Amino acid sequence: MAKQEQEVRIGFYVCHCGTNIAAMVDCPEVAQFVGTLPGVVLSKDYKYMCSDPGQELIQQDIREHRLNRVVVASCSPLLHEPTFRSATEKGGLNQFYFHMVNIREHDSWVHTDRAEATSKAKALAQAAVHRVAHHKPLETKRVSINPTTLVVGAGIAGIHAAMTIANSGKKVILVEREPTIGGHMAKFDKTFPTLDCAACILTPKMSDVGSHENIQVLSYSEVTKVDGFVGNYTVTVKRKPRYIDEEACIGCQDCIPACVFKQPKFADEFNEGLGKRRPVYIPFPQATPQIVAIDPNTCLNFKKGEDGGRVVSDKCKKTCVEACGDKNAIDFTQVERIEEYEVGSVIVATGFQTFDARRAPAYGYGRFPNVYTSLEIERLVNASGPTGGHVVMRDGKSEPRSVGIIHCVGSRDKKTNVWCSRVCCMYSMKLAHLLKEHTGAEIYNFYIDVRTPGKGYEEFYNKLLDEGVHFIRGRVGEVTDWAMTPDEEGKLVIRVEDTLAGYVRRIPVDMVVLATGLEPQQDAQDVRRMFNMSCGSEGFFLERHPKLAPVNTFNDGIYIAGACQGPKDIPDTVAQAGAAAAEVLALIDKGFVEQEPNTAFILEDECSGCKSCIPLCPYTAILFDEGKGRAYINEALCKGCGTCVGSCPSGSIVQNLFDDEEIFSEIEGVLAYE
Amino acid sequence: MSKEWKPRLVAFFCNWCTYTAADLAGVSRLKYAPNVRVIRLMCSGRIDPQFILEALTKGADGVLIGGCHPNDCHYVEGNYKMLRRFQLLKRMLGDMGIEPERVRLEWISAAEGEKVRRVVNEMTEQIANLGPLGMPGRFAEWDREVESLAAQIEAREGGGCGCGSSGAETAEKEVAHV
Amino acid sequence: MFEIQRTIKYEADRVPGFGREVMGVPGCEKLKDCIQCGTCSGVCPLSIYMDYTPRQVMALTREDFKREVLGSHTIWLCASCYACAVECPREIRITDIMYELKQRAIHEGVYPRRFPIPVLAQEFTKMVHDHGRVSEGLLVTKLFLKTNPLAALGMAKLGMGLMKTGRFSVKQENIKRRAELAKIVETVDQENLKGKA
Amino acid sequence: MKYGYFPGCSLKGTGRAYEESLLPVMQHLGIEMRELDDWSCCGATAYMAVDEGKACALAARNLAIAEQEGHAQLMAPCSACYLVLNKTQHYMAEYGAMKRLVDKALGSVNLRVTRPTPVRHPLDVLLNDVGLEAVKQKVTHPLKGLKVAPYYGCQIVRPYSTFDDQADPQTMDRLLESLGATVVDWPLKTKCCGGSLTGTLPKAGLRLAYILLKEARKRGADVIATVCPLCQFNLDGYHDKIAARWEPVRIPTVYFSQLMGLAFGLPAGRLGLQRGFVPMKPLAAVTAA
Repeated sequence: MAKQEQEVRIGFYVCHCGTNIAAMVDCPEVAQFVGTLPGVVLSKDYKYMCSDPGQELIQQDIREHRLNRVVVASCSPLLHEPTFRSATEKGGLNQFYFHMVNIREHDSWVHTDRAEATSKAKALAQAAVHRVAHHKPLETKRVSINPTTLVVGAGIAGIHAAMTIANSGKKVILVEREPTIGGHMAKFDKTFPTLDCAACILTPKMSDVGSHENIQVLSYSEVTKVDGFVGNYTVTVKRKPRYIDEEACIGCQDCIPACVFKQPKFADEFNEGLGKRRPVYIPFPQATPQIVAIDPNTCLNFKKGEDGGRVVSDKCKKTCVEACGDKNAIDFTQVERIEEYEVGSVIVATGFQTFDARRAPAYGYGRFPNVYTSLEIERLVNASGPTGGHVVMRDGKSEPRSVGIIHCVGSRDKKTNVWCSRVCCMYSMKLAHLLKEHTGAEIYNFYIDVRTPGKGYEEFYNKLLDEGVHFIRGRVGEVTDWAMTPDEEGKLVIRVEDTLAGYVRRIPVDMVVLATGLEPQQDAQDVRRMFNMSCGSEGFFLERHPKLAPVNTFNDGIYIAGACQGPKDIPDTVAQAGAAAAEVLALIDKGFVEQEPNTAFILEDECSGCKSCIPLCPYTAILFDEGKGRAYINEALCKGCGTCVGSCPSGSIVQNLFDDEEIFSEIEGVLAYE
Repeated sequence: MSKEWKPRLVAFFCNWCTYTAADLAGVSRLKYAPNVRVIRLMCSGRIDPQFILEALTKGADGVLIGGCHPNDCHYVEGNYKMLRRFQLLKRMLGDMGIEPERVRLEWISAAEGEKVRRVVNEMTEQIANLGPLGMPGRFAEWDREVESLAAQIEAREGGGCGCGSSGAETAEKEVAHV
Repeated sequence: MFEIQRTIKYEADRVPGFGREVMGVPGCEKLKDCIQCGTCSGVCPLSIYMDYTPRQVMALTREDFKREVLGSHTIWLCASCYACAVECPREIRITDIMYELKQRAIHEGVYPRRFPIPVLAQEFTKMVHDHGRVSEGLLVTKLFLKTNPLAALGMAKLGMGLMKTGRFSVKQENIKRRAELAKIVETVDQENLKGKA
Repeated sequence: MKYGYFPGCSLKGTGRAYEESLLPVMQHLGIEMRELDDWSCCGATAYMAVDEGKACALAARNLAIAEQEGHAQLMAPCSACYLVLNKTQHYMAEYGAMKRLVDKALGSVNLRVTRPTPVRHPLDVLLNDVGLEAVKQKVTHPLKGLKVAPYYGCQIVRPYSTFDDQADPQTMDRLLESLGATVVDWPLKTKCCGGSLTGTLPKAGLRLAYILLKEARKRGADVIATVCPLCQFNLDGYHDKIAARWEPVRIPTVYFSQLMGLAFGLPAGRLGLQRGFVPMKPLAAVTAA
C-alpha cells in the first residue's frame, strides 16, 4: 500500500518455553534462519519469552534497534497474543505491528521428528515475517459494559454467583427452569464429608436470594435467545405459565389441601417419584419463591387441546380457587410470556443430570423394585422426604437388612460415559453411612477405585472403614434374582469378583443402590449454541483454558460455573461460582472492553454496487447507500468474521488484521521454505 | 530436488473451532504428520477461493479447510457460506485436472483434537500416494510453451503489428486446452 | 505339616514383549486399556472354576507372564459366550484375547496333557481339514479315546440314546471340493510363515 | 422372500431336528431357502482356538460361495455359525491384514468375497422380514396354556447381533407370544449353556446346564425353547448325569421352530420331535387338537 514508505524493521524472537519447544525444535537454528530473511533486523532465541525479562527484551530492542515490527514464535496466540501485543505497545509501537507464530501446540507438542519439527517452525516463522511486513497500525474500540448480570440456573452454583454479585451492589437476573430454585442440592439430606445438613446450609441462602433487592428471580422460566456481544447482551426469557399470579400468591398453600384430589396422586418429581403430590403443589416446604404451581397435565381443569397441548376445560369444581378466596392468585388463563432483558455478562450454571440407570441393564434398575438410584436414596434418608427419613423398601414397610452400593454406574465406562464423575465415591460413602445409621444394615460398597481427593475426604473413608462398612474392590457383573443357595432365595444377588481377595463372590442383599454418574444436561448442546460456547467431547461446557481461565469461555462475557463445566462436588462448585462472579465484577468494574479491530470496511471506489455481500452478513452490518450506489459497513455491528470479504466479487471489502495481502503473504511464506 | 519429496499441506482453520481443536491436539500431545502448515482466520467464511488457488500455485500439494460444525459457527453461518463457495471451487479444480482429494473440507469442533490428528494423517497419506501436484513447475512449463509459441508466431508474422501480447494470450488459451 | 510354596515373581519370570505381542494381534489391542475392575470375572459363568480369573489373565498377559498365562486352565475353560466382551467397560474383546492365548498355547504345546479341550480343538481342526465338515459322533468318539477312554464308557449311554433318536452317526461327512479347502489352508499357512519371516 | 441357507455341521448331526422343523416352517411361510452348494465347516469356536486366520478363511469360503450363487442374504440358524460368519465379516472390514490374508487364501482357489453378505438368523428374518402378523395368520393350533421359557443362549445376541438387545433379548419372546404360548420371564435367557464343556469338563459344563434347567422349572416353565443345536443338546441330553450329580430337573427343550410347526398344525411326526430325550408331554394335548 501507498503508505509503506517507511523501511520495515522486524524483530524476531523464538521461545524455548523451557524444553516444551526446545526439546523438539532447534530454536537457535530457527533464529539463525529467520535472521537471514529480508526485513529482519534482529533474530533471537530465548528461554521464556512470556516472562518479564522476555517482554522487557522486546521493548528494549524496539527502542534500541528502531524495530517497527515484532514476531514471536512460541505458543498459541489464543494464550499469549495479548501478552506480546502489550509488550509491543509498551515498547512504543502500535500493538498490531505484532504477529505470533504457534510452534508449541501446532508443532513441538504434536510431532516426533526434530528435523521435521524444526523445518515446520522455520516455515511458520517465515510466513509470519512475510505477513507482519504488511501489518497496519489499528486502534481498538471501547465498548461499555452493562452492569446487570444474567445467571442461568439456580442451583448452588447460580445461587452463590448471584449472591456474590448482588452483594456488591450490582443487579442480577437469576433464571431457573423449575418452579423453585435450589437445584440438586436441595434434594440432598446431608453433605459429605462433614455430614452437615444440606437444607440447613442451603435454604437460608435460597431465601436470601428470594428477598435480595438486587436479585430478580425468574423461576419456572427458560432463556430462549441471546443476542449481542460482551457488555451488551439482549436475552429473551420464556416465562412458563404456572397458573398462579406470582404477585398475588402469598404462599399460604391453602389451595393445596383444598384440591379435589383428596389424596396426593401423582408422581412427585422433587422426590424422584417416590412420593405423591396433587396437581397444585409446592415442590418442597422451603421452596423459593414460596409460590405454588399448577401442573396442567394432571389438573382436572385442563384437557387435551387440538394441537396436543393442554387447554382449560373448566370442568373442575375449582375448590382451589375457592380456598384462595379474595387473594385471587389462581389464574387458569395464564399463557406463556416472552420477556427481554438487557445484560452485560452472563454466568451459565445449568448443572448436570444423573445417568439414567436403565442404560446399565445388567443392574436391573426398573426390573427389580428394590434397585434404587442414589438420588432416590437421598430422598429416602431425608427427614423431609416421602417417608420422613424412614428407610423402607418399595413395599412401603420392610427395612433392608443388607444393602449393596454399586459405584461407577454410568461412569468410567466406554459404552456409556467414559469419565469419572468425581462425586460418586464420596456420596456413596455418605449414603452408606446414613443407611447404616438409619437401619443398621450390612452395607457393601462395590468399587473400581476409591477416589477421595479432597479436604477431609480420606478421613471420611477411614471413618466408614471404622464403622464396619464392607468395601469390595470389583465392578459388579450383574444383579439378579435367581438363587443358588437357600439364603439367596427372595434376595437380589450381586455377582462380583472380589479382586483383592481373588474370588468370585455371590452376595445376596435386600436393596441395591446404583451410584449413578453425572452427565451433561439433556439440552446442553442447545444451551451451548445459544451462548456461543464450546463443549468438550463428553458434552460439558468447555472452559477457555483448563488452568488459567477455568470459568471463562471462548465467548467474552460468558462465564461458566458448577457441574455444567464438568462433574464436581459442592465445595468446588461454590468456589467456581465465586470465581465466575469475580470475573463478572472485574468486567463491570472496569466498565468497558476493548474490541479486536478485525472489522471489515468497503473500499468505496472499488465497490461495484452488486449488493451480493448484503444478505451474507448475519448481523445486518452491511448497508447500501442508494445515493452513491455503493455498499458500506456499519462498524459497530460488524463482528469481524470476514465472510463478506471472502465472497466480494470485486475484491473491494477489506478485513482489518486479515486483509488479502496479509494472508497471501502468509501463504507464500509457509510455502517458500523447502 | 535432491531431498526426498514430502507432501506439503496448507490448512486454513477458523479461530473458534478448528484452530482451537488443533491447540487441543497439542495440549493433549497427540502426534500427527508434520506436513501441515496452519493459517488462522477468524471464520472459515473468510476463505476466498483465491487463497486455495494461491496455495496450490505456490507449491502446496493439498489444502485443508477446517470450520465449525453446521449450526455451530461462531458467526452464525459463515461455514455454510464458505461451503457454497467450496462446492463451486471443487468443480473448477476438477476441470483443471486437480484430484478432488487435494482439497478437503472438514468440520472440526473445538473438542475434536483427535479429529485434527486423524484428518491430517489421512490427508497426508492420501496426498503422499497421489504424489506432488507440482503447480509451480507446471506453470513454468506453460510459460515456456507460451513463450516459444509466441516466438514462433512472431517469427512467422515478422512481428510487424506489435501484437505479440495478444498473440501470447491466444496461445495461452490454446495451451490451456491441451 | 503343610507344604509351603514361594509365590514371588522375579523379573526373570517374565517374557518381555509377550504382552505387547498379544496386544498387536487384531482384536486384542484394547487390552492396553484394562483397569482391572473385574467385570469380566463377575459375569463369566465359568470364572468359578478358573485357576486365574479372566481379570488376572488380562493383568498377567499385559505384564508378560507368558508361562503362567499359557499354562493356565482359564483359557481352556472359556466357553466363548462373549458375556465379558459385551460388559467390559473398556470394550476389551476378552473372548478374542482368550482365543489368541489358546492359539499360542497350542502352538507352543504347553497345554496340560490329556486335557480334553485342546485335544478337541485339534481333532476338530484336523477333521475339518480332511473332510470339510465335522461329524460330531465321530469327533466325540475320537476325543474320548484320546483323553479318557474310561469316561467314554460313561458316555456310552448317551451315545446309545443319540443313536436311538437318529442323531448319532460315526459316518464321516465330506464335502466335494476337498482339494480346494486344502489349498486355502495351505495358503494361510504360507502367509503366516511369510509374516513371521 | 429368498435366502441362501447355511445349515452348518450340527444341523446335519445332533441338531437334525432343527433343520427338520425349520425347513417346513419356513416353506409354510412362503420363504425359499436354498442350501449352499458344497459348504464347509463355518470355522467354529474350536477352530478359532487353533488358528483364527484359517477359521476366517474357512468362513469366507462359504461367504464367497454364497456370493457366487447370487444370494443377497444368507440364513444361518446355528448360533456358532451365525457368530463366526458375522465375526469374519467384521474382522475383514476392520483389519486390513485379515482381509489381505483371506483374499489371498480364497484367491488361490479362484474364490472372492467382494461385498458383505448379510448373515441373518431365522429369528431376525421372522420378526423383521416376515413379520409377526404373517406368522399369526398361519397359526391354526395356538399353543394356549403352554408355558415356554425362551432361551437365547450366548452367541446370537453377543457380540455381533444387530437385531436384538444384548442384555434382554425379546424377539423369541414376541414370536412365542404370537403362537399363543405363555412366555415365562426368567433371568437366564442369555446365560451360557456350558458349550462344549459339558463333554470336556462335565463338572463345570453340566453345572451350567443344570442351573438353567432348575431355574426354568422353578419359574413354572413346561418347556424351554432354544435357537441353537448345542444348547438344545446340552439341555436335553444330560438329564441322567445331572440327576446323578445334583437333582432331577427334567424339562423338555425344543427348537422354537418345532413349536412354530406345532402351532401351524404341521404333522408332529415330521418336526423331529421324536429326536428329543425328554419328550414334550404337555404338548400331547396341543398336538392332538
